[in-house]
Amino acid sequence: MTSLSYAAPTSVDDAVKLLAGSAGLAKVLSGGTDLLVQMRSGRLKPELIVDTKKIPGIIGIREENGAFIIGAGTPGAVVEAHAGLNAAWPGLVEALDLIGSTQVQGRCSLAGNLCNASPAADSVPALFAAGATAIIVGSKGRREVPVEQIPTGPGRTSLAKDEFILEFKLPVRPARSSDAYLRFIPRTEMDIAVVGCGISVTLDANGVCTAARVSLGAVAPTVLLVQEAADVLIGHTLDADTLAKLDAVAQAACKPITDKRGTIEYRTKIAGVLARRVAAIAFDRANGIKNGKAH
Amino acid sequence: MPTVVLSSGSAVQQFTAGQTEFEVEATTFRRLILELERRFPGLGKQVEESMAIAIDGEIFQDAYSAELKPGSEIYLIPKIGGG
Amino acid sequence: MNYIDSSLKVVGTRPIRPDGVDKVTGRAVFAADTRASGMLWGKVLRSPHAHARIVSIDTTKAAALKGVFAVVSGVDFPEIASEEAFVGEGPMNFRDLSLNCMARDKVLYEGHALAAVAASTQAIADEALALIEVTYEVLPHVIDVEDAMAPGAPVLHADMFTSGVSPKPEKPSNIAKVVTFKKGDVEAGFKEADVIVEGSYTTQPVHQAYIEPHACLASYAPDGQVQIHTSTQGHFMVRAYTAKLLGISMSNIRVNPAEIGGGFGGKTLVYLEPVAVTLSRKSGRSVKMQMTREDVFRASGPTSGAAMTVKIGAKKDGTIVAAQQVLKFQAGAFPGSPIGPGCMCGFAMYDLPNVDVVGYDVVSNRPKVAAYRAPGAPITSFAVESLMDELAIKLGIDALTLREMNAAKNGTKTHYGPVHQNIGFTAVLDAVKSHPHWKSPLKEGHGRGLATGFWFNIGGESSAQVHVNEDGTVTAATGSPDIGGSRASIGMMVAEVLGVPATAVRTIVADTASIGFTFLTGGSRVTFATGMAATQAAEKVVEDLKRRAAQTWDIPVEAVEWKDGMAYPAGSNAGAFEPLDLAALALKAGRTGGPILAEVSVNAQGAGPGFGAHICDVSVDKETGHVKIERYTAIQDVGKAIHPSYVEGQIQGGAAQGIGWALSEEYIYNTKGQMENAGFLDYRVPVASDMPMIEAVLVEVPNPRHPFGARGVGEVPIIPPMAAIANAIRSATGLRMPDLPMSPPKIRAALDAAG
Amino acid sequence: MAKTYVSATINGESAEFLCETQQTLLDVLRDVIGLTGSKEGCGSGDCGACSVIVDDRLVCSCLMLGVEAEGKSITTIEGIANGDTLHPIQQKFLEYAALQCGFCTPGLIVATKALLDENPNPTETEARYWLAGNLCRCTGYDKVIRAVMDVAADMRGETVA
Repeated sequence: MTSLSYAAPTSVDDAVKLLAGSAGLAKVLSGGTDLLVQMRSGRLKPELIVDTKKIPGIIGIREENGAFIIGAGTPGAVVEAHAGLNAAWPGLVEALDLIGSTQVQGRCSLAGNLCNASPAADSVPALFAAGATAIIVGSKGRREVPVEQIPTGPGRTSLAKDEFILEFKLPVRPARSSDAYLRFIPRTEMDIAVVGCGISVTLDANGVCTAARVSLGAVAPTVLLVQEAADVLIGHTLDADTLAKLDAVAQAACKPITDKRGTIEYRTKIAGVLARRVAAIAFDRANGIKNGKAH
Repeated sequence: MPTVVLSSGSAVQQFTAGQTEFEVEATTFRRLILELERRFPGLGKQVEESMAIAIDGEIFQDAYSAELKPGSEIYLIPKIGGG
Repeated sequence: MNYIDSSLKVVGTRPIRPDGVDKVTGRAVFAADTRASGMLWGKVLRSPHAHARIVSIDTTKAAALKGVFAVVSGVDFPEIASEEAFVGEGPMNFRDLSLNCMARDKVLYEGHALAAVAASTQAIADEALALIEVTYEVLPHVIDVEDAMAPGAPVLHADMFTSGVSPKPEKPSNIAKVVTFKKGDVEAGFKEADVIVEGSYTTQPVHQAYIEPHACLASYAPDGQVQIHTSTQGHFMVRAYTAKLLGISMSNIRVNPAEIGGGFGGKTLVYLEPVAVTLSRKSGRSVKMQMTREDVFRASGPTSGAAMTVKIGAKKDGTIVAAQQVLKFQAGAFPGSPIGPGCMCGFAMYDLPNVDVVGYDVVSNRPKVAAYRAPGAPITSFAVESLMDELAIKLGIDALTLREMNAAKNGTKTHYGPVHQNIGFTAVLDAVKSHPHWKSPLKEGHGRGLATGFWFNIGGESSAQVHVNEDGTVTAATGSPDIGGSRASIGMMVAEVLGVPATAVRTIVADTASIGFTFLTGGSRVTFATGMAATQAAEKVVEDLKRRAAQTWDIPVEAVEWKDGMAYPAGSNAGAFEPLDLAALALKAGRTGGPILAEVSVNAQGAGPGFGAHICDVSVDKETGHVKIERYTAIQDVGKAIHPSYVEGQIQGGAAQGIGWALSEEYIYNTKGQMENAGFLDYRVPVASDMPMIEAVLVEVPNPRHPFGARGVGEVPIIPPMAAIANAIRSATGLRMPDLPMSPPKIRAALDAAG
Repeated sequence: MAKTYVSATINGESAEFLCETQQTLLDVLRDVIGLTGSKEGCGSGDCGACSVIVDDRLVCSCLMLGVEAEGKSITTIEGIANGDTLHPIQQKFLEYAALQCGFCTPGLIVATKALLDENPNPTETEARYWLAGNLCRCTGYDKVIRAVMDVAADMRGETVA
């Protein structure tokens, strides 16, 4: 029987060496909320688990030159309790908050959610919309890449075998900017998104959108960044015409499948619905109108 | 004599050649079963093992001693369990 | 004795249940919490195919693995003759049950057990399973009930010929039986009707989804004595089935009921126990087995899904003159869907002159169904109560009024024969009418639905003992596993009879060797039937205590009266004696005849039927199709609530399960006949944030056949929710949703289709 | 198979154990240490019956490896009561009949403890969302939520009608 080893390195170098040196499948463990389920079901049979949580900096949130940096393994519950992030990136925070239960929140991380590479991951559309970058470490050193370059297909990422994400960097927020995330699920909690949508916008003093990023989850093999949808928003307030166009381009961007969680037709329609609703929340927030959580 | 009505057409009508209502000489549930078996071989056993009876409106499961009156109306119905 | 009109001190109050502290502290021992010396772990190899012939099973490699102590497959189980009996919930064919526990020639559904191993660790057991080499010949499969009935469908059982039709069919089919119920002349009835409504409906199989997976610990000793600790609704049922399936005498099997983590009907048959005993016999060690959640979904029984048509004819004034129903129930891989009760319950709420119901019991390549709360009734009632709503709309009569006009009353003869007696349906409908929820105006955008339900409730065989301990405290023992607080209700009835506080009585569940036979916990029978036995046992104890007091005082027993837990001289003529309480009498038990105890076994008849009506308000997100339950009221005739909190709890829990059935629960199969959502992630039971508070309204129309007037309460509340919600959705959107679950994609599609 | 030595604090007492990498914290609690109050309902983090508190965070013990417990402080259902005095949450669950079969109850009580530690004054909606990861099939959640709201008020020193 293959035996499974465990290591909890305390430095990036040690972790990279362990990953590089493993003969069989090596998996990075941060929160483990996906990894342990996949191991139990037999879908994954790693030989080595590298628990990265003891690496300095991988858990925690800091500000650097006005930009937030979130440690890759920071549990959802820690992110949600951070006042600064809640003010600047409410959409990202609520997206992370929607992953699983309170119990899962105690463990799940942005890096795990991104590297599990599910197209339905809740925090990923919000990360894409935010324009976040990931600081990746590996035996070839350190690189910073836009998050949308990381997932390449269901369960697949662009990370090399000996690479892992150390932290995420969020861009500096201009005035009158905000974001929002909504996902549709059949129940009110505990489901995987049928469709998810994250939108980040910056407005001018008249409420006209000057910058936007729109992302859709669970409507294609990977989370999508929908430039056409951003283009519909930029240069406009959120009037009825803009909303209608947003709905249409969001639907047009969908390339979903029919599976146990939703059909092609349904997912496509809901993508349009969510895009409108999320845009409304993001615009309100950017205009300084308070919104509650998107439960 | 008590009258027996086969309300459930399922496994029981095969024993009575399609007859659904007939009179039986019996004064208790137990005697009814014995009489049914005598007249329609197999039916008594079927009733015994998987059916309940309603005597004048009330359901009895398993009670041999349940009394039948001369004008009693007896329905044979599926035995009832629950969840 | 009958206490219905007595003033009661304990019954009707809300004491803390006797097993409560164990359950809030983690002390309670469930089946998976048990261990035994030298224990092995047993695991089951399950079919990945929906339908296949087993060409060969080679267990050589698995058996050779270090740490493996036994490997078994179909050849290790005795061949069982086809024989039907009523041991669990409904007729069961022992051969089918044996084949369900361990496949022989064919596997009939994905998850069907075909081999098992016992090993020193779970990891080794898993590894051994992977080493078992099975060659399958995959056969065409069929999942859907109507597909399974169609000519040319893959036939599961070559020896199954439809019963209930004549002449006997020449070819085998998947239709196990046809059931018919007729009253009056339905054709003539429809001719009289001014208005006729018709509808077709489908429901999906839903799982009981108890949170505790099946688990057991079995030990087969060299002298042939077997001990089983298991999670079950009936330990006597486990003993009977295990004995029958393995050819062991009952006296050699002792089954200890562990605490049971939910059942709802799903733990009324055996899956693991015969396998664990066989592994133990072969290995010579104790064997513990527990299902994974995926196993529970794939291999244990949900209730039936169904396809149904209903037709109702009425006069313009709302009087129903004819009703007709065709029900096709999925039984899973072996016959035994709840088609009988399905046929009987749909129209049982109404007084109808002409009724015609036909039911089909149909096998397909799904797990064998098991009982689930009021088996059959929720399915059939979803169809009938949805169509009743349509009839009300068509007639322009209020939904409650239509039901009141046609409601079954005392003396109403049902279409399946029995006459309703001492029923409380009218009282339930009166309670609807006067309830603030029903009277409140509908909020903007909300819809309101009403639906009703009927369940027989059952009695049956129960045994109970009441012991007065040496210090005067009381132990009550019964053979009924406690699934939701029955130890509390039993203890309260005993305490009431003895005249002591509820806390003075400890109730326990005795094992199969320690108490007389007791039929399983199901059909809402425990508080009724076991309660009756316990009450009678307590009464015997009281008589005995009076005799002992009389002996102590040297007066005739007629001169002793029992009041508030003490013996008093009855009146001044009897003499002036200080009253004797239980402690005083127990202290002298040795001098008055020895230990104080009574055991009573009954076969309780006269379980009063239960009726309920649910009112539900919903809002519908018209863009996503998401339904939110805004307000929910469940009204039910409970006879007499012994412990009202647990009665309310039954009603609230039943309603919540119905809400899941209505909106989100279903089995999703891929084209290979494999279940795609075998876990709590995608088999969507309601979570706390899905639910509103559920107001449970207890209507008490006493059941004269129970000493305290109790009726069963656990089954009825799962019956009305599906139609209540469908009717509320109809009210909110104008859409009739005939197919369960009424999930967001279906509602959005219906909204789009309606424009 | 090589086992890892782990030292942790469980219910306030130091605990040392050996475990295999693939053993979850739940496996360790139940099968190695013998604390069987935490239950396995699904093994995939969907039912919450195995809820424990690890360094002040509520987690599913089935979604954490036993080896990760090194140096952690863990509270299970067995550590909620203070000796023979029930915690107010436990007492309130009993008074409200907020349990039927009792299998999900340990997880619900641990989760409620974590909720009230973090938010002593939750709204009903907050309580329902916090507890959404704790499936209960028996009660329909009604009495559970009522018990939670009432014990929260009690613990804040308020009296509720």
